[in-house]
Amino acid sequence: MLTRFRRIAGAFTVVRWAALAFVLLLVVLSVLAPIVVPVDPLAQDVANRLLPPGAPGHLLGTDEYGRDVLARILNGARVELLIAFGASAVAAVLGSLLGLVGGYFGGVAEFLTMRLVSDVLLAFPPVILALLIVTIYGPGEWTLIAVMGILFAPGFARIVYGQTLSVKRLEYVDAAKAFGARTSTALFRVVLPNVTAPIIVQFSLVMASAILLESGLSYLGLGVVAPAPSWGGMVASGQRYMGNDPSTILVPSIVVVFTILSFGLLADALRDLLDPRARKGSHA
Amino acid sequence: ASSTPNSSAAPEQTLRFGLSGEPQDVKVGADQGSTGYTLDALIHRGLMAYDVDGELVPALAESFEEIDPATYSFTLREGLEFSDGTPLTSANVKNTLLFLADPANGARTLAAMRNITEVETPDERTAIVHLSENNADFVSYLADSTAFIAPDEALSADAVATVGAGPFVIEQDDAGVQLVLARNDAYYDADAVTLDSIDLVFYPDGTARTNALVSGDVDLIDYVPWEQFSTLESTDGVTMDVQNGLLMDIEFNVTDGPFADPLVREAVAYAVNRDSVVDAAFFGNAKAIYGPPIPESSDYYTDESQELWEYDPEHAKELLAEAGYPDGFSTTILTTSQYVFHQDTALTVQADLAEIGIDAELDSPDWATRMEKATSGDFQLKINGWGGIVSEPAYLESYLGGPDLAKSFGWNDPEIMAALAAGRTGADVESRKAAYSEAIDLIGTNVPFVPLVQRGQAFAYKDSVTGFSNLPGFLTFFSGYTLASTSISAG
Amino acid sequence: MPEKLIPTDPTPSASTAVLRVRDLSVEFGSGTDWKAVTHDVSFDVRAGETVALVGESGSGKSVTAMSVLDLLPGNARRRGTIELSGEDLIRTGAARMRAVRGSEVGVVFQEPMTALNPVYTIGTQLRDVLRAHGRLSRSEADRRALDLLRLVNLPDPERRLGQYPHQLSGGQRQRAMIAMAISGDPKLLIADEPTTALDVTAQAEILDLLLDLQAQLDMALLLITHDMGVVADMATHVVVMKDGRVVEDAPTARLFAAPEHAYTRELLDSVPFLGRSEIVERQPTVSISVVEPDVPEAMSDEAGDAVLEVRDLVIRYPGRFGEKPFVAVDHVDLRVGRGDVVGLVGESGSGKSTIGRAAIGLVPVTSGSIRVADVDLASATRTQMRSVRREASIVFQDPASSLDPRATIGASIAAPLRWNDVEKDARVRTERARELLELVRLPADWVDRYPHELSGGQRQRVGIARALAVRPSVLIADEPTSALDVSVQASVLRLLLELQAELGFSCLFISHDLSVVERLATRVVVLNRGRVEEQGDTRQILHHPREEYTRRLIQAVPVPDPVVQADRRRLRLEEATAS
Amino acid sequence: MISFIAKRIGVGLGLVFVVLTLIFLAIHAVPGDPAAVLASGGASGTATPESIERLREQLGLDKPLVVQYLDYLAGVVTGDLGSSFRDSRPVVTTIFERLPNTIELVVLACLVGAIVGVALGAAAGRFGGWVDSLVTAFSSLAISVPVYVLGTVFILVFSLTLGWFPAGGFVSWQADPVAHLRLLLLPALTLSIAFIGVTARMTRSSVVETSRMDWVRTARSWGLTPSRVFSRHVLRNSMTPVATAIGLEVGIMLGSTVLAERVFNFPGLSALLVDSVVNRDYPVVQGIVIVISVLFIAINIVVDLVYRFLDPRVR
Ligand SMILES: Nc1ncnc2c1ncn2[C@@H]1O[C@H](COP(=O)(O)OP(=O)(O)OP(=O)(O)O)[C@@H](O)[C@H]1O
Ligand SMILES: Nc1ncnc2c1ncn2[C@@H]1O[C@H](COP(=O)(O)OP(=O)(O)OP(=O)(O)O)[C@@H](O)[C@H]1O
Ligand SMILES: [Mg+2]
Ligand SMILES: [Mg+2]
Repeated sequence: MLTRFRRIAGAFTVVRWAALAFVLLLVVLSVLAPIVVPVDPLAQDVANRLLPPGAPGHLLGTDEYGRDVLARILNGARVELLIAFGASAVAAVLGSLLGLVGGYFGGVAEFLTMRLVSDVLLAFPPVILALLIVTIYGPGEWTLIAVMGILFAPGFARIVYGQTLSVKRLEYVDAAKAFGARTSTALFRVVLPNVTAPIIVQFSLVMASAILLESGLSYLGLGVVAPAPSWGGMVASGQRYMGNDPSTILVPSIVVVFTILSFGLLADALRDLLDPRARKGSHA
Repeated sequence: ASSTPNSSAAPEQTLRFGLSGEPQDVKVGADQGSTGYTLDALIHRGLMAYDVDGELVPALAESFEEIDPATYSFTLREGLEFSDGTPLTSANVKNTLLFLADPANGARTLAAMRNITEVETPDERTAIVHLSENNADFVSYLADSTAFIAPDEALSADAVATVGAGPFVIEQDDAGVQLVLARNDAYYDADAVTLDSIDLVFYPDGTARTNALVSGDVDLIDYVPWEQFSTLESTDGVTMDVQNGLLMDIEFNVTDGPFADPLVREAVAYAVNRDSVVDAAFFGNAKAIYGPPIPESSDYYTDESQELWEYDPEHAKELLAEAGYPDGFSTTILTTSQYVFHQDTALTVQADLAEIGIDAELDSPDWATRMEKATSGDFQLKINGWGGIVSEPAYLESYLGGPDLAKSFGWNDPEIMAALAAGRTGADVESRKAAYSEAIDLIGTNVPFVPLVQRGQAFAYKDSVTGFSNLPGFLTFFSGYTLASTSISAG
Repeated sequence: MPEKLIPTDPTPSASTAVLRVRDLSVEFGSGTDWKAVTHDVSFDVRAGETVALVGESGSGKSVTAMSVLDLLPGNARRRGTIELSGEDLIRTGAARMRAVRGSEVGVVFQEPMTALNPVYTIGTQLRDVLRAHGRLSRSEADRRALDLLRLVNLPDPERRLGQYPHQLSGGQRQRAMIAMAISGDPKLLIADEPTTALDVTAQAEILDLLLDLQAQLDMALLLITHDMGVVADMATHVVVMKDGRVVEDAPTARLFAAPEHAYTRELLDSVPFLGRSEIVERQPTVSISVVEPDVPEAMSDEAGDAVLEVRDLVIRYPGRFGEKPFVAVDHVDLRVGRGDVVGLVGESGSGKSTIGRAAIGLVPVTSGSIRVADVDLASATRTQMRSVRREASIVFQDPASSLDPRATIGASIAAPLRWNDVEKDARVRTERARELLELVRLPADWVDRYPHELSGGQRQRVGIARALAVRPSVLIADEPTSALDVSVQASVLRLLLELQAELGFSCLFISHDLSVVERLATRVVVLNRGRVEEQGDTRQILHHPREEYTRRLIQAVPVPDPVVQADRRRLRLEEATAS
Repeated sequence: MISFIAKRIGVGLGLVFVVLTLIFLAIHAVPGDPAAVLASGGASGTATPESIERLREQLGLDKPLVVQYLDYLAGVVTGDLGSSFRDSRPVVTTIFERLPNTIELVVLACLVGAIVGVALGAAAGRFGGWVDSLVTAFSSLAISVPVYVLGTVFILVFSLTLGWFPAGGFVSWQADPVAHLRLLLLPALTLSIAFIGVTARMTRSSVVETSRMDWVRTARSWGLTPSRVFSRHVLRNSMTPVATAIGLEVGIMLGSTVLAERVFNFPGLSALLVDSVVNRDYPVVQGIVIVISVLFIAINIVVDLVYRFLDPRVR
């Protein structure tokens, strides 16, 4: 118990604690949004549009419809975190599975997973894939999660595949087999933990990409369904008045940057935590 | 530009025009959107056109004569030629007009052209057009820039009409980047054209287009995005030229559901705060309207016609209750995410409808999908943006009589259509006035559509550009005509 | 009498210490607290002298050696003094330390597999070292590199320069490492178990080479080893460590003749001495007078009793693109009867591990058959295979790579119980793991440690504990004691014998250490390039080998007796020069 | 080696076929009728059903899907990707007009991105501490700012305020090489920023991983300077995974430059692709997807070869 605590303490620097605090705060606030800011994020008040931050009653100002930006940021956090996390999770699970199976079994399995699924998906320009699926199924957060899950899965598959190829040749995998591990055990309990480090790093990158893509799709008009608040959508619409009203783009952008930074730091922490060999300051 | 015999003394004049998109291949009569109208106005000419003040003027026709309201005689200018040197005769006029009249060719001006029964060509310079019924505005239709006269080779569905009788010719086509136009010396009024060439540079992105003008990369841009109006207005050396043109409206699916009931439609007409649309979707650069727009200069303008409804949510609620929906209902609004202002309009409408108890969900796919849904009636409410071909109320007839895609789905009211037809065919101004005013009154109660705003349509150009003008109202898209008299002043 | 036999030491007392280690303590930090693993270690290494650092596995030998050049992992710190020709290396600056590294002190690391950068050729790496210190031109460096490879007797040196580490054999890689370590003409060479990974013949060559180089270059040599035979062969002086402390420090001859500390005595007592092993005497079962090596006599009659039976086994490894497949095992017959311990010996690369791994189904069989516990592996169903894996167990040759780096050793040991559905309760499994750790003489509360926190020998014992966890009926032990010091080795061997007596398991014991085999095995199979050279009763094979190959193997085993060893070295060198 | 490449090319062609089939099916499954879109270029949509029907016939859209597919396949095999619905130019011509632009853009962006990214990541991995924190912060910033925002900022600063660069557009190399490069620079820079972020993170983690290897200790024992240990024994070995990742990113970027192309009004393939989907210009969409997938697969083969070069064990 004590050693475990010590390891956690070892993996967390001040900055990483701050990142954790930020993410937790975000999660709590987004869940409690209606209580913290009892303003309907959809309520329009066109007369009071584009108020700057600090305007009375609107801590972070209002947007082009006079909707409260703070309420939209907090309510958007739920959507955003859901999309970013959901999409990354779907991609990570799907991709890791493909990569593991392809790398571990090789041969036909490899052809099916890595070539037929992963390479084919990769060969499609992501924008087109997103465009097509969103057009067919209509925009919305669940479509986005599915789209991005599919879109980012091959990235995971590639990484996991490469790692699996080298890990499966290591003797401890043979050892597991020799000591009676079933194939699934060898795959998920022995190989998988040894390929997690890059998965975690990739996960944090993909979360960033998901937020970015969400905002890119919003820019192209294919993001979250219109009135619902999302950060990407806010950035996309803020870009239009960037010259005149910088705050409309700055506020959501800053939140996005800090969120991505925090997730990156947390990913590093998690990776260190899971790697028994990692310790503070062991650099070349 | 290789052909510059006229302007021997003056330096080469090239206008760089930041165009809001790459025009499609020019097809005779086809509606190809604003970039298409502009290109047509540059390389082609019809019998009629508009001058800098938006006045209807003869173009290829030297003059015309209304023999009776269903028969027009046009006299062509002398020695007309297409840009490839072939002569332009009344035969070309006849063939082109008959081509436009064929519904299968989908001409933009079909509403008027389909009435053509016969075109007589007594001589090379005379064309007499016979219509099946009176049409007071027929000549205005001929000024539509898509109604240009084309050589016979271009008169087929898959031909590209690059040879024209307009002031400019396409000299170079850098697909995806720009079209370089040079002055057409075969143009009947070539001497009056001062620009030696026009570079039509394509800037599909509004911000990029604005930036190009501000940074001096281009001299003129069309379709200024609304959020940039104020930026450009305050930019030194740039002129903003705004005209309230196309209108945004709400259209209905009247085949079933609540909106089959005119009372509910009327409730919607009273429920929407047009000023919010003006502000939120167009940044104040639009005009709130409470009736189908008719220019004040028109004979048929009346104040009442522009005040069919007002913003009165209470009254809207009463109407709803009367229609049997005291607690409102749920519905959907079809709009498109591809055009921000469509979606923004829908958003404010959505908020206003919520106020009177109508809970509308937004359906915002891309334009092509929206079009398919509109065609098949897969919607309840939809946001549309459109403009008439002519400024007279006659446009309402082609609008309301047009395909379902472009109006309320399933809407058909013989009474209104009859009144509009009477307006068009009326023998004199007074009888037309009466007919139109009846039609407009009927529109007020039947509510085939809810006009919301007439959006500001802006060109912006450097102060050095002179002679260009944004034509008023629906004519804004034909502003390309004025490039024939545009010049760039030194400095 | 021993004094005059000290091998190569011209004037030991006269020369001053090249390396003086005083009160050296090394501590490892985890989180916030520090744990000392060595305590006040002191010893000297003089010029031209070979000091052997021996001792219990995990006693801190490697850590001490790595301290000298500050090559410890990032979470370690040193206390005390380490003087190199009078200069304190602990308090010296980074730049000076770099100057010392390579040019004044050279290091040969334990694992030649991972200690060389896989993406550079031997030549490139050698040039790198050379140019790190001297201002050599490219061509000069090339010439020096070639000289060095000649010096370490690497055959075909010109070609080696352009080869990558993975294209060399273990022994060749170790030679390349040595060439790099001595390239700066160091005053001191530190060699941490330079031969553990090598077979006896290769080991003998490397040791000869080190001695030869030492004489040529007049280096001091700090040699870490657990093989008392090697100590007897090489060292002038021995430092014995236990539990992080130096317990004895004496000239080699005196140490062997009159060990003072109890642990040293234990160490020497436990040395298995080829030809003196009790087990041969204790060995009642087999009494074969006539052995026909080609037709193992037990094959047909006792077939029913065999727990592991290999018939006409051929194993081929597929070659890379365009290369021919490599025949690692070539028509081998072999059987292990119930309760038997069969020793499998042979040079490195002769196919020992391949057979061992094939016997547990890890290597596909090309032709022939393997039967384990009455299951033919080639045609085994999934359930049969699982039962085989419950019955049979294996100790892998390389302890480091066969342990999951992300699993605690407790988890690694207990895993087989879970995977084979032997024990469902996690707490009971952990308890078992603790017991097993104690059985192999590791502290029970180390269950939470990770493999990288262990010394090489400690890891090897974890491997043994894991293999024993399921109480196998067949044990395949692939060099299970190669990294162990003799005392631990002795107790592990004793443990194996006890367990075997108790559980009656059969064992295929793979080793290149013939003295260990002699002690443990009832029968011996000698492999040479994938073929059985001869097989038969242990005593008969080891004492009256028929084949020249076997004789050479036996010859190469270092005997833990400085006197004998000196004789043998002389003989071997004479033979070498004669041929 | 040759057989390896041949095999990869064979598999690659198979993949292209799969991609082709999928895109064909997908684009036809998307709602929206190309003929309707085409016939009503203006929002007012006055196209008559007759004209739409005729257009559909003209474009061959009235035939059964299977026939359309087989026709298309037959075309592809002979190198004919059809003609655009919007302008009747052959798709191949259009693509090869724009492809060089996209390639230039992507190559420049990736070059800058890879060099700066590797440098930053290497510094972070090597020095740790505040350098590491700084790089982490920067790369987070770099990967969280959307391209269209960054591009707009760049235009505001470098074009509109400082006037150093044009605000976007395109001039062909033949017409004016200097202008061509000036116009390439800002969009490439914009695209490279996120690339820098990703590469830096990847390099950093790879470097940290490699630093723990045994041969690094060996190199230290030879007395090499830390910088030499790092550059030769850590960085070089860290490059294998980074190279793979960069190759992947380059392939993906080929089709994903749409936002930068929009903002800088750069006539690349990606914006055309998006526009063509919006306009339901099937032949152009299919053509571009095929070309991009061929390129992607080619890049993959190159990456594998580079991998073989970087790691002698795989050779
Ligand atoms: N990174 C580490 N963290 C914590 N403890 C360690 C670490 N490395 C080694 N140790 C501990 O330090 C002690 C000494 O290890 P060292 O490697 O010096 O042993 P050794 O004498 O070389 O043993 P062997 O003969 O088995 O190689 C061991 O008990 C080991 O568990
Ligand atoms: N996976 C493999 N692919 C190709 N060749 C292999 C493979 N594994 C082993 N070999 C080769 O097969 C031969 C026998 O290897 P094996 O590991 O059985 O030797 P060994 O007798 O155990 O040697 P050592 O004493 O060094 O452990 C060697 O020449 C080796 O190079
Ligand atoms: Mg050791
Ligand atoms: Mg072996």
